[in-house]
Amino acid sequence: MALKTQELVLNMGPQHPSTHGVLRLELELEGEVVTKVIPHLGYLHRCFEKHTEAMTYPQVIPYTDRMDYLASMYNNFGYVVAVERLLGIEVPERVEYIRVIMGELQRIASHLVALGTYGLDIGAFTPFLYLFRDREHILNLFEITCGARLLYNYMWIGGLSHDIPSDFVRLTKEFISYFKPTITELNELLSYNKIFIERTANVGILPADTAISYGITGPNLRASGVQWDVRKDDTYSIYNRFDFEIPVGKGWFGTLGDCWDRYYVRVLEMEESLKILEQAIDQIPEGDVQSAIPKRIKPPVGTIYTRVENPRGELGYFIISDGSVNPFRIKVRAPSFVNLSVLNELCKGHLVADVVAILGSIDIVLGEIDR
Amino acid sequence: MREYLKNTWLGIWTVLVGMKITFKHLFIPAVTIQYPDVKVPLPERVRNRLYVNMDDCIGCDQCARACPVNCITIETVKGLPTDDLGITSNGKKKALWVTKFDIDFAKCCYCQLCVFPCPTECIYMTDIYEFSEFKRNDLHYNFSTLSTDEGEEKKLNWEKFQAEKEAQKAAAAKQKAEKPAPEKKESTDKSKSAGE
Amino acid sequence: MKNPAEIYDIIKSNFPDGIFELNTSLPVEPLIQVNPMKIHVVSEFLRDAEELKFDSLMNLSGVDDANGERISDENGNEIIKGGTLSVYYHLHSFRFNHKITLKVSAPRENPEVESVENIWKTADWHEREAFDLIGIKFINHPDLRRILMPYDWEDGSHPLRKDYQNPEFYQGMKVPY
Amino acid sequence: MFEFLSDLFGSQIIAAFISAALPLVFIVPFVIFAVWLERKVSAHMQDRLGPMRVGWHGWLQTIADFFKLLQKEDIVASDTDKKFFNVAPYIVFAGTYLVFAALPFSSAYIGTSLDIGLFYIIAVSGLVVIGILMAGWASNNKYSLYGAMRSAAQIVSYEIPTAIVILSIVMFTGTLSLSEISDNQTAYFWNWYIFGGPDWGLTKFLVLPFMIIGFLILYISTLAEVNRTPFDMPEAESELVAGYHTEYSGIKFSMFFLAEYGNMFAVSAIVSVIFFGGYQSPIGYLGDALAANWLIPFEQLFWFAAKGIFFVFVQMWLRWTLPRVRVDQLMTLCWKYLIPYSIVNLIIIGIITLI
Repeated sequence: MALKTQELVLNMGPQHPSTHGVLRLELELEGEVVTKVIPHLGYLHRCFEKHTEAMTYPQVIPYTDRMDYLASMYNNFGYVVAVERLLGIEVPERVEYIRVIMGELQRIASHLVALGTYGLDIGAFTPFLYLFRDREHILNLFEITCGARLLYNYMWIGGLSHDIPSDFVRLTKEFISYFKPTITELNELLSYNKIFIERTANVGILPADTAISYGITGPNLRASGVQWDVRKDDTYSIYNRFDFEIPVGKGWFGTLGDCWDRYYVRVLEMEESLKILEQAIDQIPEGDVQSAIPKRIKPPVGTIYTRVENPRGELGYFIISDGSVNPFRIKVRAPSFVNLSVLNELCKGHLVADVVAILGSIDIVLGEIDR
Repeated sequence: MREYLKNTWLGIWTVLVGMKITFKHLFIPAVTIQYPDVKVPLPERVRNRLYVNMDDCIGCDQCARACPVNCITIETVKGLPTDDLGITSNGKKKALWVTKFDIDFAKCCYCQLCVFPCPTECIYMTDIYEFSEFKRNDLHYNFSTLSTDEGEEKKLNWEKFQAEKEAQKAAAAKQKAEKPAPEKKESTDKSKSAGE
Repeated sequence: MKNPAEIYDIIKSNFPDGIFELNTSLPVEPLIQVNPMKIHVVSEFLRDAEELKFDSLMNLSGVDDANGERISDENGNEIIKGGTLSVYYHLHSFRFNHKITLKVSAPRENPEVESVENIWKTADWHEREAFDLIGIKFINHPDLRRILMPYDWEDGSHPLRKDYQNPEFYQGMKVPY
Repeated sequence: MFEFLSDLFGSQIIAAFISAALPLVFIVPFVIFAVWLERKVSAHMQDRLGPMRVGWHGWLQTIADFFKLLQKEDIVASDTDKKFFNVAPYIVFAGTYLVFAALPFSSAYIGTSLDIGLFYIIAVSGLVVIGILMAGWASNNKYSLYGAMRSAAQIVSYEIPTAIVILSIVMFTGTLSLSEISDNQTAYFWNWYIFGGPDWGLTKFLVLPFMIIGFLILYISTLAEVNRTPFDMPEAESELVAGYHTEYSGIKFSMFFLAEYGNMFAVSAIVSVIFFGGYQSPIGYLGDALAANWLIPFEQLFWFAAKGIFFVFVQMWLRWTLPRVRVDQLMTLCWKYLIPYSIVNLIIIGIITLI
């Protein structure tokens, strides 16, 4: 009698320690080898796009905070850049500098969570807490500036909600000098650990052409060797004034575009962000941060698609204005939403444990996927 | 074979390096605190529970319109000309009874959008963040200094006043049609007495 | 690097029969209007043409234009009859670093648009989202299911339409509870 | 011990019960201490404070948690295989407990002084697998099943390098009895087998590096046998939720916990007996110096516990430092690295023993 075999379907999530939120992955398995991954989304759908239809333009900003809650500052940034372009207003220099500083601090904070939780997915608990400790310093900086630690509503159309406090510059410099050695420590503790390399190198390889076809952006695309960064190549705000590199994956310990590359590109990106910060913090000009805020925000009829380099990739806002105070339609191109769609491609033929490693290396935030 | 030995060596060496780091951290003072006993001092701009200073509120409804989640409900009744509503701290005379000023903190998203448009700076964020409740309804705060009965009373007063005014107007119009000049003085006297 | 007018000329010379029109009157962004039944051919051309090479689809958004006639149905709810639903495609070329926006419009009553899923894989989930929220049917899409809303959400009910009515019940539960 | 008690009470049954219950007197306080230690070690390594409220620096926290677990609802899902589900935690614990019977806590106390102590321990510690498999299967949960299957593969594989290293020691010492091995390494730390054993001569220096290699292999493979990070495949939190004990709650869950920590001590004790002189003091006995012979067994108990706890601490230290290996790498490590190394080590030690 022949033994009957059957494919095993394993539901990972929505309640699972390492799906980074309420994501359900339906895994089809043969033994422990994955043959297919079907992601099921929508457990965190909060109707962002429907809500915006009833809001005025400034009222949308608190809602953008809640999409990618680990990079709220950058969501604000993208939205205000889009609306300012639609309105055709120039913002003061000081505002631009403060926005860049906040944006880069947010990028570091977001990458710290990404790297920390990635370590956690692989099973290393301690780096996670070290990185969260460092993230607290950034959140403190945000808190003294705008009073909130997670959902800032800081960048306004044409300006900022608050000017930076008097000791912000000093504290940021202190943070930069404090933070540099901790990157080295992270590398020694986690990045170059043999077990960690074994777990992540040669796993979940994403070739560049697949990445482009799937629209992967951000660190994930750069880890595949494509030197593309919206900050440099489709510049916005004042990013063209700063001197920084775009780190790309080189296949250090395995193949180009594997999980280790995706992880390490983020580490390098934090260093580049520090470079931008060091340049920007010395050059903040004086000025009023609210002088350019329009009294009544009523953009002309038109459409605009603007993208910014969110820590997770290319964050695009597509805004259609019908000339009223409420946006007609706002569609968000959330980087995590697009990046997640490649999961099935990456996971085929790997083990269940690798699914966790791959999912962690893509670095998704469910708030943004489901919006 | 070389690869094999290298792997073995790297496996042991990187583990030892990691162990060195964690061991070092055993003797570094902790960064966490014992929360309810020790509290972090909050910065000046901190955004927590809203507070409304009703002495200054003129009931202009701007905060409620700025709110993206509609958590502020304001109802106002016009004060009678004779009522003394007091003046705000920046010297404006108040004209409305704020019969209802409710903030639902279960809805509030602490975005601070309501704070900026306020002309008298009477709504602001405080540093109180420990206000959790067992029931959702308990998060519904009433800021109005008037009780519901008083509010009803003010409303009735206003309606009465309005009705009388209408009546007077009608009467005045009638009288005007009949004999215009001398009655005017009388009617203003009447409205005053009605107000009292 | 080519500007939208040049790109438009190239498309126009290659597809003389489609309904194309370049709209530059809108501020900020010029649009190229394309026939919804031709979009996949045009897209393939845009991706493969040597001088264009639009290898990346940045964004795909479904939009309810709400340009029809607003009437009341038997329950007194306002619904929209006629008009169009649109899909916007934002394309970008990594090689030449130029961008273009395409727009297709389909009639509201039968919103059918050719899928571009086999040209850019990004379109897969974006088209599912447009189907889910706006109700645009993408022909030849391999897996057109709802993506953000529950799979058992009422058929033909697409929340991002401007005349969307909240359901009273979901699975026997009153909404909002 | 059993003989002493049966003489004391005149009844073998009572003596058997008492001597069987004695390890429990050690295990329960040890687990309470070890859980607290684990929390504090992990907390301080991560710049945290850890439990601080119950007692001084939270030392009573484990007891508070134990009472909490006692009060918890004992959830048994409807589709579980009730009998096996209920009995599995106790089998796992029994497997651990049996090991304690052969551990020489001091020269005066050893549960049963077996001549084949090492053999017995290897045999008995395999019993844990049955319990884990039973738990995984009976839970009727895919994650539990995966955890259990991984665990079975892991423990069975890692018994091989363990056995080979122990074999090389047995060859070197010529005995299987744990108490005899301990006795051989009398006082002073240079007599420990990790430093080449008590006999002075060329052999001692020749064998020393291979003893260190043997120790590393034994330590790594026993670490895998007790399912601790980096080898905690069966309960790999980020993949399998909680592995074979996903479905357990309350007191049954605490049974697994008890078994895990008991096991940690057991393997640490074996390592210390084989390589680090077991209950022998590294610096001589106070009892000898004071001419108080009765003091010696207590000192020995202290040293035994101290060495065991030290190795338990190292296990914790590793756990809070390292990421987790993947299930196939776990097997690679065992079959491609540890076993070849241990066999070469065995051959070399064998040759050295001959000359």
